[in-house]
Amino acid sequence: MSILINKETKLIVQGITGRDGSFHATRMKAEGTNVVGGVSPGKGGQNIEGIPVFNTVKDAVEATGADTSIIFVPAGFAKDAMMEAADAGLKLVITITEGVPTADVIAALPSLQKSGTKMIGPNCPGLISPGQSMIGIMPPNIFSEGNVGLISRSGTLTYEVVNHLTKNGMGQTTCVGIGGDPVAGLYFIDLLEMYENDPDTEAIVVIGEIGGDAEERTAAYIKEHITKPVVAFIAGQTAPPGKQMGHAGAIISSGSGTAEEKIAAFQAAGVDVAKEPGEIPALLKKRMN
Amino acid sequence: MSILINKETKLIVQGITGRDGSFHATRMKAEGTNVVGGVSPGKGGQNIEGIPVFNTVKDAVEATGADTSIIFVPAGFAKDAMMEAADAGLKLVITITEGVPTADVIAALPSLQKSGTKMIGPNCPGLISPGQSMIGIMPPNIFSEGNVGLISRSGTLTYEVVNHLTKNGMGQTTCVGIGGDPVAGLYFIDLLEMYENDPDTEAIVVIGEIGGDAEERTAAYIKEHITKPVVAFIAGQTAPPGKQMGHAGAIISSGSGTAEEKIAAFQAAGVDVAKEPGEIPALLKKRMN
Amino acid sequence: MKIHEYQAKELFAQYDIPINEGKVCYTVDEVIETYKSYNMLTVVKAQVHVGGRGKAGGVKLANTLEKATTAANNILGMDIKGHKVEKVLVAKAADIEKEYYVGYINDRNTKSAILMVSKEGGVDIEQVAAETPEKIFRYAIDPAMGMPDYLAREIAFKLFDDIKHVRQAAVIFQKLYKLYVEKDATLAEINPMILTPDEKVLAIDAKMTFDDNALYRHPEIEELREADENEKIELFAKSKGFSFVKLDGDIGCMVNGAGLAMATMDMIKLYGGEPANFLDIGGSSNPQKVVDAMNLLLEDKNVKVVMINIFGGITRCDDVARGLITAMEQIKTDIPVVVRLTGTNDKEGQAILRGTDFHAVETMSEAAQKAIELTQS
Amino acid sequence: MKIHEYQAKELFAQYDIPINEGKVCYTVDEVIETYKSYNMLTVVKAQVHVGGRGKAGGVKLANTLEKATTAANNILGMDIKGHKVEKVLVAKAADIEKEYYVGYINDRNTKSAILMVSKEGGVDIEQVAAETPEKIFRYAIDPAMGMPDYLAREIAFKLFDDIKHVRQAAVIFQKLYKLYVEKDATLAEINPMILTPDEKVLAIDAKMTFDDNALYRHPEIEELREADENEKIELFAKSKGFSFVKLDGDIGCMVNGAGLAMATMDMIKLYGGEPANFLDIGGSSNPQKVVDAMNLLLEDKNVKVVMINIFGGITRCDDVARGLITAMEQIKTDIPVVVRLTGTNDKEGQAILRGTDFHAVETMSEAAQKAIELTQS
Repeated sequence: MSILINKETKLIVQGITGRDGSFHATRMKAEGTNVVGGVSPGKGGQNIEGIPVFNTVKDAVEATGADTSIIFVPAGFAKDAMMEAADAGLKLVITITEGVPTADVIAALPSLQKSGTKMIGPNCPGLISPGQSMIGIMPPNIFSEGNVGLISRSGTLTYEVVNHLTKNGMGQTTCVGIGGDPVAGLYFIDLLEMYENDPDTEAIVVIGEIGGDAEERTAAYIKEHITKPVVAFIAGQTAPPGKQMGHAGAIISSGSGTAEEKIAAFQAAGVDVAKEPGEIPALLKKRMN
Repeated sequence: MSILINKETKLIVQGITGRDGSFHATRMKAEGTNVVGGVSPGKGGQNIEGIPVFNTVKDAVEATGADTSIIFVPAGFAKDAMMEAADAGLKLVITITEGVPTADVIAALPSLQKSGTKMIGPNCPGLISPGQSMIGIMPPNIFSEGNVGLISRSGTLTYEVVNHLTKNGMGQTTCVGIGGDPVAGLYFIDLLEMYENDPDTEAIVVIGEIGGDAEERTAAYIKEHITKPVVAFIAGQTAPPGKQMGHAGAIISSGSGTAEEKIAAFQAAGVDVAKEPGEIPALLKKRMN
Repeated sequence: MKIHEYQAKELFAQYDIPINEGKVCYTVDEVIETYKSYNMLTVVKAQVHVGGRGKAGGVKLANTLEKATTAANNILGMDIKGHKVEKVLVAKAADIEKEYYVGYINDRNTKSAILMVSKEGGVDIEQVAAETPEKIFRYAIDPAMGMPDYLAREIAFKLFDDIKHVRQAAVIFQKLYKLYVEKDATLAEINPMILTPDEKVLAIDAKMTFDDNALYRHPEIEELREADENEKIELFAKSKGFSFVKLDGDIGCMVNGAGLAMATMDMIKLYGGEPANFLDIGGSSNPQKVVDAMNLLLEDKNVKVVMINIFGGITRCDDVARGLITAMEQIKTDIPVVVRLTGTNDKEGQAILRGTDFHAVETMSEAAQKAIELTQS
Repeated sequence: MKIHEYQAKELFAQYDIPINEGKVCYTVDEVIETYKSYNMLTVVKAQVHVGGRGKAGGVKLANTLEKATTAANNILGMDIKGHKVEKVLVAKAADIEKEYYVGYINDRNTKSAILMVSKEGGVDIEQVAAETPEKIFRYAIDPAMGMPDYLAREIAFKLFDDIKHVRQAAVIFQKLYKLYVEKDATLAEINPMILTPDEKVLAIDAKMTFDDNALYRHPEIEELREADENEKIELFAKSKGFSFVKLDGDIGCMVNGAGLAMATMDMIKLYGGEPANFLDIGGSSNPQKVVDAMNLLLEDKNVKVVMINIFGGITRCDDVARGLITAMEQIKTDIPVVVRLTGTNDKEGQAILRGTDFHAVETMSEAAQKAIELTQS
C-alpha cells in the first residue's frame, strides 16, 4: 500500500513539450509510472516518446481516464495550469514549477477546493511510492519499498534522509516533498492523517525547516491523532532571523519560526527529533521495535 | 407544516433603520413574525419599536441566534448585505430590494453557496407561511392557513391569485414570491421539491411569466418528480417580443420565452394551466378531489 | 439599455477587440465621403435598436461609389419594424473565410454569465439553438474565476484547430468578458466573428445591451443612449416611476405590479379586446401617480377606454378609491375609466366608487369585459 | 523584496491611504531645509531594511531646528544591526489619540492573505502575539471575495466604536488590501495606524515587502529596490542562480538544495564550527556553477575552508566529481576544499576525487568535522 499514488495512478504531464516536461515524462515512464498523456496547447495529436499529447487537460482526461497530473509549465503559467487541472476534475495535481507567485497559488486554491482536487507543491520534487509510481523529479534509485512514510519541505535533504533509510534497510511506503513555498497544497497534517490510515505505513519521518508555524501545529496534531511512531528533523538551526534561506517559506520572522521552537514542540508531542539526518534510522528503529 | 419558515424562524432585518426596513420590521412583528433584531452599521445599541439594532449581522446572530434575514438596503448595497448574511452563516436570506444589478447577484451567489445559505429574491415580495411567519412586504390579511403551496415570479399577481384561493376556502401552507429579476436565488424547481416533501402541502400553484426558460424546465421537472397536483398560470401572453414587461426577467428574446411555449410545456407535463387567475381555485379542486 | 452596432464596436476598440474599420454616417453625403476615403468593398448597415436588419434590406454591400450612394439613399430614413433609420455604419468589408457565433448573456439557470460559441456564425443563432442545439457550446462563467487562459483556449478549440486561430479567439473571449463584466452588460454578441483568408480573427458585427439597474455606476454607458421615439416615451414613463410599453390597441391599462399588468393585458385579449399598452405604476398608487399615468395614457390618441386594475395590499382599497377620486378631479377627459379594486377592504373601496364617473367593477374579467364593451360604444 | 518606509508611504499615497506628510532626505542640509518648510513638531526616521530602529536610536522627534539638525547628524551614517543609514524620512509628527496595528500577510495555514488588527498598536506586534494573542484579531481573506465593505466594517468595529472612525478604518483596510494584492506584496503593515484628536484615522508608519517571484510583473516595484551592501551580494548571487546569505563564520558552504544547505550549516555548528554563509547552488551542479560559487565564497576574506556538499540525484556522483575537478582547475586558491558526494554512484564519485587536492569524504558529519579541523590548522 501507499498514500496518494499507486500502480493504478494514471498520470498526465502538463507542459510535456517543454524541456523539463519531456525529460521527466520520459524518466517517469521509464521508471514504470503509468504516464497516459501530456498536455500542450496546439500540440494535440503529437506524441512524446509514445506518450500522446493533447490540447487541453479536459481532452486528455476524456481520452485517457487520467486522475493525476504533474505540472512543469513556466512559473507565469502555473496558476492557469492548476486551475485547468482542477476544472478537468483530476484527483491529484503535483506542481513541480518553482518561482510561482504566492498570490497565484492563493488564487488557484479555491478552484482546486471546489473540485475536490488535492495538490502537492508548487516548488516541490513530487512524490514516490517505491515500486508503484513515481510522480516527480527525484532520483528513483535511492528509494526502496518498505514501511516508512516520509514528508518533507525540502528536496535534496529528503534524498539525503532517504539514502540513509534505504542503506539501513528501511524502505518507504510513500515519500512526499510538499515544497518550500509559503503557501502550498497538501501539508504535514493532511499527509500524516493519510499515513495514519495507511495499513502498510508503520512509522513516519517528518522533515521540517525554519519559517512559519506548520511544524508546531503538526506537533500538536501528532500528539492528538497519530498513533504511529514519528521521527522529525528540522533544518535551519543556524539561520539568522529575517533572511530567506533559499525557500521562500524558510525565513524566521521576528520571534517565531525558529528551529528551536519547532524542535521543542515536537519533543513536547513525544516525537524524537534527530540532531542530524544520519541519526534518523536509529531513532526509527528504537521506536519501531 | 410549511416550507422554509415557520413559528421557530428567528428573523433579523438588514437595513432596519431605513424607511422601508423600519416600516416592514414593525409590520412583520405585529403580524407575529419572530423579529429578533435588526442591523444598521453605527446604530448598534439602538432599538426600533423594541427590536434591538446591531452594527453587523455577525453581532446580531451572536446575540439573538437568528437564522434568517430580510434585506431592505438600497440597491447599491444589496450585494454587500447578501454576502454579509452569508458570511454570518444564516440559513435563509430574503432580498426585497429592487433594482439590484444582475452582476451583483451573480457575484454574491458563490458566497451564499459556500455557506449553504438559501436566498429568495432579489426584487421579490418575500414569503409567508400563514399563521406562522411572514417575511416580506405582502398584505397578510389576504392569506389563510391551508394546504396549497404557491410559487410566483410576481407580486400583486400573486395577491390576486391568493385572494381567489382564500375566498374559495383554499388556504396556503407557504406562498413564495421568487422575484422577477433575471437571476435570483431559490427558483421554481427548488421550491417544488420542498413542497413535494412537505406533508401538509396537498397541491401546488405555479405562477410564471414570459422570459427565460424556467417554466419549461420546471414542467420537465414536475413530470419527473412531482406527485402532487400542480396548477399553473402564465402572465404575458400578449407581450411583444424584445420588450421588457416591468420585470427585468420578463422579456421575450427572439424565438424563446413566450407564454405559448411555457403553457404548452406545462400541459405536456400534465399540469393544468389556468386561462385567467380566477380559474385557479376550480382547477385545483378538480385535481384535489 | 440598447446601443447601436457602431457604439458597441467603439467599446470593442477600447478593449482591443479586433474589428473591421467603420464610421457612423447620418447623411448620404457623409456616406459618400466615407466610401471615397475607404475606396474598397464597403458595407452600409442601418443602425436601429431591432434585429433582422438584413432581411429588411437594411444592410447593403457596395463596391462602387454609385452603389454606396444608392445604399445610403435607400437605407437612411427607411422603417424597420417601426424603427426609423437615422444613421448607418459604413464599414470596410472584410474577406471571410469562415463565420462563427460568440455571445455572452446572463443565464437564469446557471445563475451566472455564460459564453455561447458556435461554428454556425452569421445566421440567426436562435434558429441554430432550436434546430441544432448541439452546434452551440455553452460555458457558465464562475464570477470568482472569470475567464482564465485555459478556459478561453478550451472554448476556442471548439471553433478552431490551428493554435494561431485559437490564441486570437481566446483573447477575444477574454477581452469581451472583461468588457461585459466591467460595463455591466446583459448581452455582448459577435455574430459573426470571422476568420479571414490571411488568418486574422475579428468581429465584423457587434451587439450589446446593458443592465438598466447598473447604469448608475456607468455614466459613460448612459451617455451612449440614443433613444428612438418609442424608447423616449418609455424613458419618460420610467422617470415617473412607471414601466411602460406602448402597443397598438385601444384600451389603456393602468395596473400596480408587472405580473398583474401582464395578466390584465392578457385578460383584455382573452375577451376579444386589444390593450393599448403595458403600464405598471409600481407598488403604491397615490393620487399623483394616477394623474401622471392617466396623462401618459391619454397621449395615445388610439386609447378609447382606460382600465385601472389595482390590488390594494398594504394600502387599503378604500384609501385607494378616495385617491382615485382626488386624481380624476384634476384630469379633464371624456374617456371612460373602468376601475377594478381588489384586496384589503375591496368592498369598501368599490362602495366609495359607486355613484362616481368611474365604471367600478369587482373582478378582472368584469373589468376587461366592461372596457371592451365601452370601446364599442 | 524589502522597500523603505518612505517608499511604502509613497505607495500608500498612490492608493489614497492617508499618511502624515514627509520627505526622504539624504543629507543633514536636506533635513534642515525640510524641517524649515514644515516648521512644526517633526520626526526623523532612519530608513533601513531592518526592524528595531527606534530602540537603536534611529527615530527622533524634533521641535526645533537645532534638534532636527542634531537628529540628522546622529542618525545619518549610523549603523543599525549591520545596516548603514544612508537616508532618513523627515515627517510631520501627528497628534496621537490612540494607536492601532494593521497588517496583511500571506498565511500558510489558511492558505490565503490574512488581515491582522489590534488595539495594541505602536509596539512590537510579535510580542503582543506571544503574550496576549487574544488582543490580535485575524481574518482570512477569500481571494475570490476580497475585502467587501461589510467585512472591512466588521473588522473596523473591533478597533473602534464610533461609526465615523469605523468608516475611515474600513476604507484603509480595503485600499491597503488592493495595494497588497495588486502589487503582489507579502507584507503590508501599518504600525501604528492612529486616531488623531480631531478624529482622523491615518498611517504614520508603513512597512511593505514584495514577492520576489512576482516582481517580473511589477517593474514599478522592482524600480524601488535600494539594496544595501549585503543585499547587493545576495542579488549578485541570485543573478547566477544561487540563493546566498552571508554569515560571520569561516567555513564557506556550497550545497545543492536549500534544505540540505541549511542542514549543512547546522551540521558545522553541531560539531563546533561556524558557517560563513548559506549557499544553495540549485538543482544541478555543472562546472561553471561551481566556479561561480567558489568565486563568490572566496570574496569573503574570513573563509578559511570551503565545504562542498552535493547530493547526486538525477545527475550521477561520478559525473559531478569530474565536473568538480574541471571547475577547480580554473580556480587558483590555497583554500582547502572538503567535498562530500552522496547519492547515485557515490562510491564511484568519491573514488574519482581520491588523489586530487580535494579532501573527499563520505558523510556530512565527516565533512563537517574535516572542515572544522582544517580551519584550525
